[in-house]
Amino acid sequence: MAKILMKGNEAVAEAAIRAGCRLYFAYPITPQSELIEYMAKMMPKVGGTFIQAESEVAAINMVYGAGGAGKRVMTSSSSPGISLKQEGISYIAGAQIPAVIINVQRGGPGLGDIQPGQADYFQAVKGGGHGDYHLIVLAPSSVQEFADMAADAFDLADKYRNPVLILGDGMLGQMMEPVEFKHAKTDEEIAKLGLQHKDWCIFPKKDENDRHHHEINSLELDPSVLEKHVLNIYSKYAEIEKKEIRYEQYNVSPDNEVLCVSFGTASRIVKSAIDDLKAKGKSVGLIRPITLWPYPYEQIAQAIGPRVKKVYVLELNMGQMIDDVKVAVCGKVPVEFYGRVGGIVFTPAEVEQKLEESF
Amino acid sequence: MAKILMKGNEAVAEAAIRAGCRLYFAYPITPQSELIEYMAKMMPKVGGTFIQAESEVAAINMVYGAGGAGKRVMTSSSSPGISLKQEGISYIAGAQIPAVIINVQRGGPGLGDIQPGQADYFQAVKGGGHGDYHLIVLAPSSVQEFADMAADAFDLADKYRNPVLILGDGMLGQMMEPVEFKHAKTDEEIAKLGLQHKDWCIFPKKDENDRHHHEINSLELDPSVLEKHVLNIYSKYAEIEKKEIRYEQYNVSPDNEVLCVSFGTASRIVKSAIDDLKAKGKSVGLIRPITLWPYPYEQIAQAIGPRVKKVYVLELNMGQMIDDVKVAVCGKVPVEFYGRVGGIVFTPAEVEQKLEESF
Amino acid sequence: MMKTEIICAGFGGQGVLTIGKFLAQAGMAEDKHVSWLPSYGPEMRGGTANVMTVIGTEPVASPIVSFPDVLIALNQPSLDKFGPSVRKDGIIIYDTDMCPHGCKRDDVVKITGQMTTIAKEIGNIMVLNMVALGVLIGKTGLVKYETLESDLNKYMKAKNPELLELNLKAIKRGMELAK
Amino acid sequence: MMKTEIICAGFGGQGVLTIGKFLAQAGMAEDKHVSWLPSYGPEMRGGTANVMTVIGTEPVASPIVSFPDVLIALNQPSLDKFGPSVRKDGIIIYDTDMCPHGCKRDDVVKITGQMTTIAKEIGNIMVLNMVALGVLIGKTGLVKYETLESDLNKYMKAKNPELLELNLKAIKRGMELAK
Amino acid sequence: MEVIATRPKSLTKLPFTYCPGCQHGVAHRLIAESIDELGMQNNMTGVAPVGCSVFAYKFFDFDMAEAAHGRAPAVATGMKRARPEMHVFTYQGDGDLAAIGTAEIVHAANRGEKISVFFVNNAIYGMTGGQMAPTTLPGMKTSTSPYGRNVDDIGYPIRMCELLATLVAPYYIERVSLLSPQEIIKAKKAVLKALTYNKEGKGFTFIEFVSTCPTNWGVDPVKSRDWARENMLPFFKAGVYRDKGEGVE
Amino acid sequence: MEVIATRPKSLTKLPFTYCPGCQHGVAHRLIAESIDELGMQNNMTGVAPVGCSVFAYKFFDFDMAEAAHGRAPAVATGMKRARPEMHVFTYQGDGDLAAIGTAEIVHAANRGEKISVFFVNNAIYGMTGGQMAPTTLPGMKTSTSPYGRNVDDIGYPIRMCELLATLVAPYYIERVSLLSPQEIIKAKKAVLKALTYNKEGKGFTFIEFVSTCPTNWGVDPVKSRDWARENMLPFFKAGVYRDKGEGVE
Amino acid sequence: MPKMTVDPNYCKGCGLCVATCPKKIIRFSEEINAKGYHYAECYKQEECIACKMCYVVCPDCAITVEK
Amino acid sequence: MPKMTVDPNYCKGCGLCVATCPKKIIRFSEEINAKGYHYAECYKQEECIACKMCYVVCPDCAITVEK
Ligand SMILES: Cc1ncc(C[n+]2csc(CCOP(=O)(O)OP(=O)(O)O)c2C)c(N)n1
Ligand SMILES: Cc1ncc(C[n+]2csc(CCOP(=O)(O)OP(=O)(O)O)c2C)c(N)n1
Ligand code: SF4
Ligand code: SF4
Ligand code: SF4
Ligand code: SF4
Ligand code: SF4
Ligand code: SF4
Ligand SMILES: [Mg+2]
Ligand SMILES: [Mg+2]
Repeated sequence: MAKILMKGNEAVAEAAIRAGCRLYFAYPITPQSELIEYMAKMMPKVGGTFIQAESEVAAINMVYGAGGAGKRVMTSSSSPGISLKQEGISYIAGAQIPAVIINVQRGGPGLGDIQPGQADYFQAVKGGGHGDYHLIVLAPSSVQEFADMAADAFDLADKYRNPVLILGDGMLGQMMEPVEFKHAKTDEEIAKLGLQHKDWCIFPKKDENDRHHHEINSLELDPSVLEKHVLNIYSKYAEIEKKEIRYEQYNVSPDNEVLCVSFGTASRIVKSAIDDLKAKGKSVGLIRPITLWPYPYEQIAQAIGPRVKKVYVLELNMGQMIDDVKVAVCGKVPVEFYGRVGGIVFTPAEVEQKLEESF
Repeated sequence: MAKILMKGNEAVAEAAIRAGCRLYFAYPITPQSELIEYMAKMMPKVGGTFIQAESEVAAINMVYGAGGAGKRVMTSSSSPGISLKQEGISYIAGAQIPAVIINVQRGGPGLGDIQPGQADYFQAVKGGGHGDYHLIVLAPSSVQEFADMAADAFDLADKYRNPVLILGDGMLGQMMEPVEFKHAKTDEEIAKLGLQHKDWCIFPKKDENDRHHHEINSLELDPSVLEKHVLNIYSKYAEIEKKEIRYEQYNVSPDNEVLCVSFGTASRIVKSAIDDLKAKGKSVGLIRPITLWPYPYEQIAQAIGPRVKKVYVLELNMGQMIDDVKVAVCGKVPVEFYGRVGGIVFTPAEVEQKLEESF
Repeated sequence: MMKTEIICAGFGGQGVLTIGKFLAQAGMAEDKHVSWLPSYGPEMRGGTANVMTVIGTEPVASPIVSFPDVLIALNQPSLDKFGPSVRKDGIIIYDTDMCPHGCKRDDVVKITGQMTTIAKEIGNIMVLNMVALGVLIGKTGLVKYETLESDLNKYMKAKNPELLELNLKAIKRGMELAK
Repeated sequence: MMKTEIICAGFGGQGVLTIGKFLAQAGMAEDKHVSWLPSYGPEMRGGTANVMTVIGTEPVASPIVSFPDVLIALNQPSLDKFGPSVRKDGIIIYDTDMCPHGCKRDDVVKITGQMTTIAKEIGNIMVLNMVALGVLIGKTGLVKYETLESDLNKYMKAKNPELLELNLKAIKRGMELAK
Repeated sequence: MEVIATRPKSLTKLPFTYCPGCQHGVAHRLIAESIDELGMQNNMTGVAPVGCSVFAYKFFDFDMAEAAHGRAPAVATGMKRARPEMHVFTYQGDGDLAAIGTAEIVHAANRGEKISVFFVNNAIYGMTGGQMAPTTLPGMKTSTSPYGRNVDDIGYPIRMCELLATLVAPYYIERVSLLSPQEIIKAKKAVLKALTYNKEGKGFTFIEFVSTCPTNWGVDPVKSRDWARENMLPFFKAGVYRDKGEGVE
Repeated sequence: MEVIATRPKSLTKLPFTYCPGCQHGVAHRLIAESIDELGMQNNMTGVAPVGCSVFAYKFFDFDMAEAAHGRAPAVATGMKRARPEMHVFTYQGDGDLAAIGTAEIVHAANRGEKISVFFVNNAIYGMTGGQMAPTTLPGMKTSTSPYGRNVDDIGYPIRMCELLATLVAPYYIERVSLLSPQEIIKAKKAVLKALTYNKEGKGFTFIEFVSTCPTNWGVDPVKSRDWARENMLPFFKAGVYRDKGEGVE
Repeated sequence: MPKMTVDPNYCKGCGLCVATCPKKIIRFSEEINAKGYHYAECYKQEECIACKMCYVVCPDCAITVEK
Repeated sequence: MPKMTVDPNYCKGCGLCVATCPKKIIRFSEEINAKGYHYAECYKQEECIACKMCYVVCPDCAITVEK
């Protein structure tokens, strides 16, 4: 299929539909509104369900219901709206319901502004909701990757019965880049998907003898039973941490004098700064975590070359992922941070200068 | 004043009233309902406002309004209800409104159960809401401390114009222990308190010439201005990190072979395990962070004695504070974790055995 | 360093929580460290209620009692539920009227009696819990009768002098039963 | 390794976003790396709209353009806002009809003309943006006229053949202006 | 000899966790009986609230979901839209539906979601121990209105049937009571009708049960029926507020 | 020569950020004029919503708060309870008040909070670029109802005055329109009355303005008035739905 | 001849059937069930008219009526 | 004698006053203001009857009427 020029918000929506998503519930918010508008336009055409919920709270609970019925379902919002979904997200994780959530991040805290930011890292990765749980968190850095992640997200959600969050931002949502789409699932394939969860989901009984009584639920008043339940979920998480860590290495080599760790939009900028420094004969490597949870702790540790003086964490926030990097680096070398906030995206020149100071 | 036997939920409510809290908005939830019921009973008696809000979302936004009007205001809930408050909390932090929030934690995720737990550590400390902000987080470990923290929380909130969260749990809320109360603020003192914020809060104009136009707000569409705003808040945070770190050392000495880090309810159990081990001639120290943010990173690092083989983190969750401990320990010695979940509180015997394995 | 862990359990409405509260209050009055932790939440509904009380010379680490030194059981389900967890050589106090099947353990001290009948004799089945309390202090001397009496005076004299008298009588009857 | 960063700005409704889109589309058709980032949100309301377009031989790091190589300004506020940030020796293209006060800089190449007038002559003020686009490619050859033409054919031939013609004519007039 | 009345098929064998005399059990039975009679069990699913009836997902013998407090209508919307072939209902208390869940019930009703909502109004928060509900009566004492609900300070009870009847989409709205055999038999008719419309995909149906909470009212089960009759029925008037099937708009 | 009409004192000098011909500006002016006339400015405070009128906190010349989307009535509750000596109002759009803020407006009204609510109904989400609102008309095309609002799928517009009038506590509820000088003058009377009741601490007052959104309707300012008259007024009937001051219950 | 039976495992002794039975032939048993309730029982089966009123009011579905 | 004046800094040229003025003495100016709007102006002050209708409909409070 030929490349087309598309906004990230629309590309990820199109990709979700191609991945077999036929139910979408959301509430408008800048800078993700093109996503909901695209779904409003396309879902009816593919016989899917689009509902503009009365609120983000309602939307995430509609997702709980549709996901509990075993269908591929998605919601999306931006920072403040994602905060409103936290109770629902905790329920979805607790009830082990597959679902995909997209956060097109904007500047915060509070109403903040509508420009891009990455200040929802903690909320996404450490759990903004109550209780012990994890979301699988994917962080795209281009419109193409944003789109590709949709299918990936649904597969992961189904495979592990866990909600998956795609952590984008206003820049990825609003910008157009050339994007190429994968094959669109056929109605047969989608029908098959609808059956994969019939052993636990809300599902009609064939007949009198079909005695199943499924419960979509996160309540368990007996502590010892609840503990078992949580431990089960965590053994699932252990498997995810073993199998699903994704990251990119860029210019990582034994000559690196600085190793950068940066994700999403921020990492694009860092890459071009690295190129410029290379031209100047200065070797800087980059690890770009693609899964923010599970997090590539060991991969970061191993990427610290013999000549690395410093690990530099670059984020569009006041310093959130840096905690995880510190845990990964574990004192081997100093960890420094550079970030911009308020919706400001640092420039390659700015980053280049910062990195150069480390030489 | 003589000691009286009181539930933690009631003690902290009484202490808040004595600290000059005259506005309280909340929604019932187990195991914190005695708190709201106590407020319902007492607020009318002291001429204060008690409102059972239609939801936790409404309650936190009522707090935003009353705090924006410069008065001491409080809300409380338990885990799921606190998740619903995350958007509002981010707004309160962004608008720099003083307020006190109490989380009487229960087992999660989702509806979970109503037994004690500590699985909202991440949410409380890393920011469950969107954007860059911090709550000052206080973690009591006894009914007396729970009560004492109320006054402390209001003072901190007023001093730094920042929301303060007291992170309790179902055990502290439900159990009775002897408690002694501090002096109750007089109406005059409370009236004075009501004036301290008049330079920025919602406040009547004296007359035509009184031209003030205060804005209680977290919105700033110009990224460079929003960035300045966030940086201001963070310079405030830097000061808090310098001045307000609170922690307790228990049996910390150069002979320690194991150093424990544990907070709140969990730390009580750890203490008695430490006593038992001491009797057996085994030296274990404990650092109990009292402020979970700002966090006593250096204090923990310094407490690692020469003979310490291992730092043990004990929480009533799947391992949340351990990340901060790892950052503090920075690779000096191995960091291990022990926890129980689902509302189960580990026993002294259980902890003792775990710790003994490290000798 | 001494510590006594007590569980009082029975049907909601039998006043088991009060037993624990009076114990803790008296312990506090006698300058001991105390804690009191009730079962709470919907599971109480209809079902059984219980309270864990700890009285000791050191600060109470955990108010949660897994292996009680003393169990007061005012109905069979409670006796069945908590009986097995009582420490070896511990004390089990139960009302034979409400616990027809009794308790099989022989590695504990059992003090029993038709406490409901006694309460009825005294004139109000509501004082059943005080009879049990009396048994406990009569047997263990954990807190002094005088302390309980003064506490009760504080709380009930004004409100309900008759009930106060019945309560005190019930405690005394319980203490005799313990002998 | 070549890269051109363009900002197109004007009042909402002047079609500045479209200039950027056609540029990016053509760049993509010519196998270049491209990005397109519009101003968005309420600030658009009533005020000015702008779009940042990057076309280059390498992947685009940041679609955000702080110091454009080329500025197309279709009104005075836009010229005033972005004019100063244009790179030394960069290009500023503006419509003298809409930018009466012009631009003071003399360290850049300025290409101006009564583009609104021209658009009216062509027969539809809506093609003002295409005139400006023509000026840009006429001056820089950033993308080929042919590429634009085939793209426009794809999108408009069916829908609106007349407008298509006007657009192409406008682009050509712009290219002449650039000479 | 034949059994003319016994536990309906659509209930599991599990004894209810409700207090003695709590009318939640009667409401459960009426729903289960109707599902049996309409032969809907195989395609049936429901959403339990957070409230005393939180365990409804264990009591009904078909797939059930347990929703976050107040969000049952949103969850049901998701379920119904995902599996239109199934019949969906929510079961909610007054705190769940008329307080925290206000937006969700209003908008599910306004969209005309093809679900049935069973609303048990006992004028109090039962599960959490007797706090004030939006439906708590003027002057009524609860643990959070210890001096009686002060209408000058916090207003009057909310009447959900009347409120929802201002919306165009709802197909059937009726308030019934469970305070005597006769009323229960009448209530059964309403439940049957709601589920019939549900089966036929007619639209949004809403039944409010005026119920009791002996425990938190502190009134024994038998007397609590009279208390509700004297205090609740005058304010919460039983009746049909909408029935498009019978031309009641 | 004397000035007989000019910018009211209670407005700051800041030009509005609204689109040309947007009636938000008129609503602002009516409120500001009334505050001036009633001499309430010194003790006045208001709550801005999230919506096009998000910057209302900059436009009114007294202390203002900016609330989270839909929560203005809760914020106003907190402000009024904290400073009863002050007069509090909220200013909200239809998405803010009738969608995400449904629970907050219903319960603030039901408590009878002594505040005024000014509700600007333009049948659309203006700020975010023209998505469907709960008040969007049947068949109306918006960016999230691109094929027109399908009432069979998602129901009909919500009429907030009618809905709130089912509650006992509200003191004054009226719907007015801003589509002609005459209507604007009538609207002014309603605003004045609401703020008078507010000043007297009478109770909860609610004014709904049937307004326009030329930008997202894609209709020029002048024509948009006719569009609203033809399409909105028949469904959103202007009138007094409650006025305890004049015995309209 | 009609028969009303109460399942002690379900009965909570709420007394609604006792109060409702037109024939007043339901009472509380001497024994208590596992939950400690004195459950209901029909002590004059022969007088039962199978009107089902007891079943209708029973909140715990403890009653079976046969005829 | 009445006088109607428009403040160009506020006017957005929405045309509501133009359409509303009973005397039809309001028009759009040739010039555009900073925001690019052809703002309104009264071109026949002498005919103004100070009815304030223009002020009443002006959404941007751009109009002052004197008399
Ligand atoms: C978000 C959240 N808030 C509060 C609670 C606590 N809670 C559980 S049930 C309930 C109210 C139940 O009352 P109602 O809905 O009337 O049902 P009832 O028990 O009376 O049948 C509350 C407040 C919760 N579980 N979750
Ligand atoms: C929690 C949250 N959800 C969504 C948004 C995005 N948002 C801002 S304004 C708005 C709707 C505005 O529409 P309306 O209330 O009708 O006001 P109008 O602009 O039409 O005057 C939305 C959805 C937000 N800011 N916060
Ligand atoms: S508390 Fe009330 S509502 Fe809940 S089960 Fe008991 S009686 Fe029923
Ligand atoms: S978008 Fe609509 S409502 Fe918003 S300012 Fe423009 S015209 Fe007014
Ligand atoms: S069926 Fe009728 S007569 Fe027989 S026991 Fe029941 S209520 Fe009494
Ligand atoms: S109504 Fe049912 S539960 Fe109540 S006493 Fe009779 S049989 Fe038992
Ligand atoms: S005051 Fe009346 S006559 Fe004069 S300009 Fe305005 S509308 Fe026209
Ligand atoms: S109504 Fe006001 S804004 Fe509109 S054109 Fe006239 S003066 Fe300008
Ligand atoms: Mg209830
Ligand atoms: Mg609107």
